[in-house]
Amino acid sequence: MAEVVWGLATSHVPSIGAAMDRGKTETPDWRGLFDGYAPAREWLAQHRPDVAVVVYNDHANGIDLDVVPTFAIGTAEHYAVADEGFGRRPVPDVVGDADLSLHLVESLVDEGFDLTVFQELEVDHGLTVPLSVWTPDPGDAWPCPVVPLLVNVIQYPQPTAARCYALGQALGRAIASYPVDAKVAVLGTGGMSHQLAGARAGLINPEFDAMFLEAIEKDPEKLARIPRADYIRDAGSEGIEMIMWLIMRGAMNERVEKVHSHYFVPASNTAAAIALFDNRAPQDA
Amino acid sequence: MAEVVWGLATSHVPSIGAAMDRGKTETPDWRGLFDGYAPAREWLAQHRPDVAVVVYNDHANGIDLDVVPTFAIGTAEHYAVADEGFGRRPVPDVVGDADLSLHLVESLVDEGFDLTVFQELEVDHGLTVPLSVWTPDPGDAWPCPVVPLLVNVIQYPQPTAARCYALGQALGRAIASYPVDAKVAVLGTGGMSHQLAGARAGLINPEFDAMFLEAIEKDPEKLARIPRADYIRDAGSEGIEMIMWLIMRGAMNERVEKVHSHYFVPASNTAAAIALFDNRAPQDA
Amino acid sequence: MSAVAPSGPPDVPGTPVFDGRTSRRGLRMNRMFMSLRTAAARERFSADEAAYCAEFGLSPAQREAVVARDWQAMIDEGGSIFYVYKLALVDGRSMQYLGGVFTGTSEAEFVAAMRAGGHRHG
Amino acid sequence: MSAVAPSGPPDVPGTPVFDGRTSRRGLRMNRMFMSLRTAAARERFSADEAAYCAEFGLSPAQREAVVARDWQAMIDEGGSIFYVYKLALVDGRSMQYLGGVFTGTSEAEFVAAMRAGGHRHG
Ligand SMILES: [Fe+3]
Ligand SMILES: [Fe+3]
Repeated sequence: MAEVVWGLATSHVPSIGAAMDRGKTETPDWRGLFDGYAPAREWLAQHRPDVAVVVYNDHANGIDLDVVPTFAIGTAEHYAVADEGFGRRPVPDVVGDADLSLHLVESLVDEGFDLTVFQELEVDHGLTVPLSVWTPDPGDAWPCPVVPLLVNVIQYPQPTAARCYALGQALGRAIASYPVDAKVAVLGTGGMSHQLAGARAGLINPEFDAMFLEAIEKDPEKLARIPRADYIRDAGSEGIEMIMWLIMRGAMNERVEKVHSHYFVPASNTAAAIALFDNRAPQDA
Repeated sequence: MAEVVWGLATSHVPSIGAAMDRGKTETPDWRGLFDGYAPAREWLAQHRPDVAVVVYNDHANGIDLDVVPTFAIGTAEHYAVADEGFGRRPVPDVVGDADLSLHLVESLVDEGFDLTVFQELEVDHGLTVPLSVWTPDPGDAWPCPVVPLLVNVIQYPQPTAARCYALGQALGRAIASYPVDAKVAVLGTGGMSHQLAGARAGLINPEFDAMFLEAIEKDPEKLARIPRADYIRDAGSEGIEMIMWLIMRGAMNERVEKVHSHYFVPASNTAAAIALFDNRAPQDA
Repeated sequence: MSAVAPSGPPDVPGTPVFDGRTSRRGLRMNRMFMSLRTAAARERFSADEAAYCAEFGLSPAQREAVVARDWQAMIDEGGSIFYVYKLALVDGRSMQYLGGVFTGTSEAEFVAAMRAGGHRHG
Repeated sequence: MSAVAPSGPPDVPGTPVFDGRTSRRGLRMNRMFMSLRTAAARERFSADEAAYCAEFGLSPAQREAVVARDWQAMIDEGGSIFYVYKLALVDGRSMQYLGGVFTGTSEAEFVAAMRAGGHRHG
């Protein structure tokens, strides 16, 4: 049976990918962010999973606003990296795992999650930047196949934090029932606090972010109880995307062990963070 | 506040629409079906709602298999009638009710239903045939605006019957909270037993259909407990679309009053039925 | 984390279940079928069926099934009946004709069987 | 049937919330923005911006906002920031530039404010 081995929460700001693609990770603007990634990357290089589920959202690249699914999952064998406007990122295309995808669809629909199935999908920075944060030099291929799990965080009403956490818990049960002896990683992406438009553009809320970083490890239920309006008020209209971390966290055990976390301001207009959790911590009896 | 005034369950077989469009409703093949519609149509003509929610599925016309949502809702002001291949049906386009649609999206996502929003949609016989069953001579316009609610009944895993019934109940609560003094009709479409492909093509199961017709009125919870596999086995691989009736029924009161029902075999390859329920029956204290 | 196994697609003899795996197999073919809703597409298809199939990326087995009008093979190769039906319409065939094909009878026999109450379940 | 009212889009001063109604208003404009991902589309857009906008069915107010690069008006007219940003990219503008526009400062000032910890909440 499959097992969730680790969970990684990480921002997916496009400029993080651009800084890597353009060799700017050592500049004064960026060094503080990438230095903070180093311990996580070292640990991750020693803990390569067989497959990863990446929870993310698209940004006007792979899907448009004609069709807005609350939760969607890719079931393809291959996901091309989208050209977001001026050439695609110089990173490998993403290999899918259709078998796991189809298992997850069946499990999650059985459990009453109303997924939308994407049989084809181009993936944007929301998915590729987290892969780059994890694996800065993938060479010809990312470390493992990927199942994309998309969340509507752009158009109100987004799913509630509670619904995201519940989906994560069901995802954990679904992975646990996958009849393949596979080590599974789960990535929750986006955040931290930021707002791109309006008079509050440039908003950063380090207190909220610190609370969230602490609670995502130790008390995710608390975060699941926060109403959407409070996310938007406290973390900014785009900071609400942190609800995607709750899907990752829900798929993990009650007790996880923090391997490393790091918080950095700014990644362009955003507070950025990484938080890596080992799912093999001893559990309470 | 809005109120569900009636619910109509009806097959949406394309040949029913074709028989009407081609003036064949009095032929020996069809008279038995259309005669059975008459009492319902008379009552419906006296009970015109302000808006109708039509629960249906598309059949390779408005949406394709690239994107398969479990539950989707249209939020448009206008839905063109699809050309399914050889000219569109000679019936009016469908006027939407974006305000009600957006209210339903917010209410249902708040309640943990993971809807997909269709901002544009062409509607096929799955939606227009039920409107024709209700209103044979619409003239220039259908009796009222329509909100389309789409269900994946084509690609396994379909939502469970229990999930459909729960969605219907949430739909009822959402309609009840709509702050407009509107009379709302709900149509559940599809069925009854039929199977189009495989060695069991032509399957009809009148016993199952009779049980379903009785229970949809008096004991929908019983139908909600039936596993998908049993629907497919007993009602045929396409008969499972009867789960859409449960969404209609869930939106109604515990006690409804049957105005009329009629069962007919065959509408081309299908057992067809109509069942009309008044939602203003006295309730238990 | 407790494991909850999905119930899985039902296995009912004589009943093709169009599940996620089938849909993946048939994706391109079903897309081709759906394209046949326009007259322009039907003309191009009829002018050179194999080329039209190739354009949509059908597998050789799918292309052969389409060109040979092997309706059962189209279903086996991942066709959804609602999509396959679009091809039947191009040929002027009805769903009753397809019902006859799937059950090994003529269209007239299939229609007669439906009028007699259909193929009884069980 | 008991009534359960939706919680409704939050009302936070200085914070545009892209809700369903906004998305309906902006649908065509956002579609136009998304189209600008290809070089061919950008060329056609640049050759005659108003005509390109008309092709996508933008309202007069939307078209004027686009042509005048009135970024705030684009948001007000239903633009999603992620879609509006595609137009900024056409102009070689950054998200920091837009941040300056929305907060009434220059790009340099906005970048400096971000480096200093961003605009603090509260
Ligand atoms: Fe994002
Ligand atoms: Fe149907």
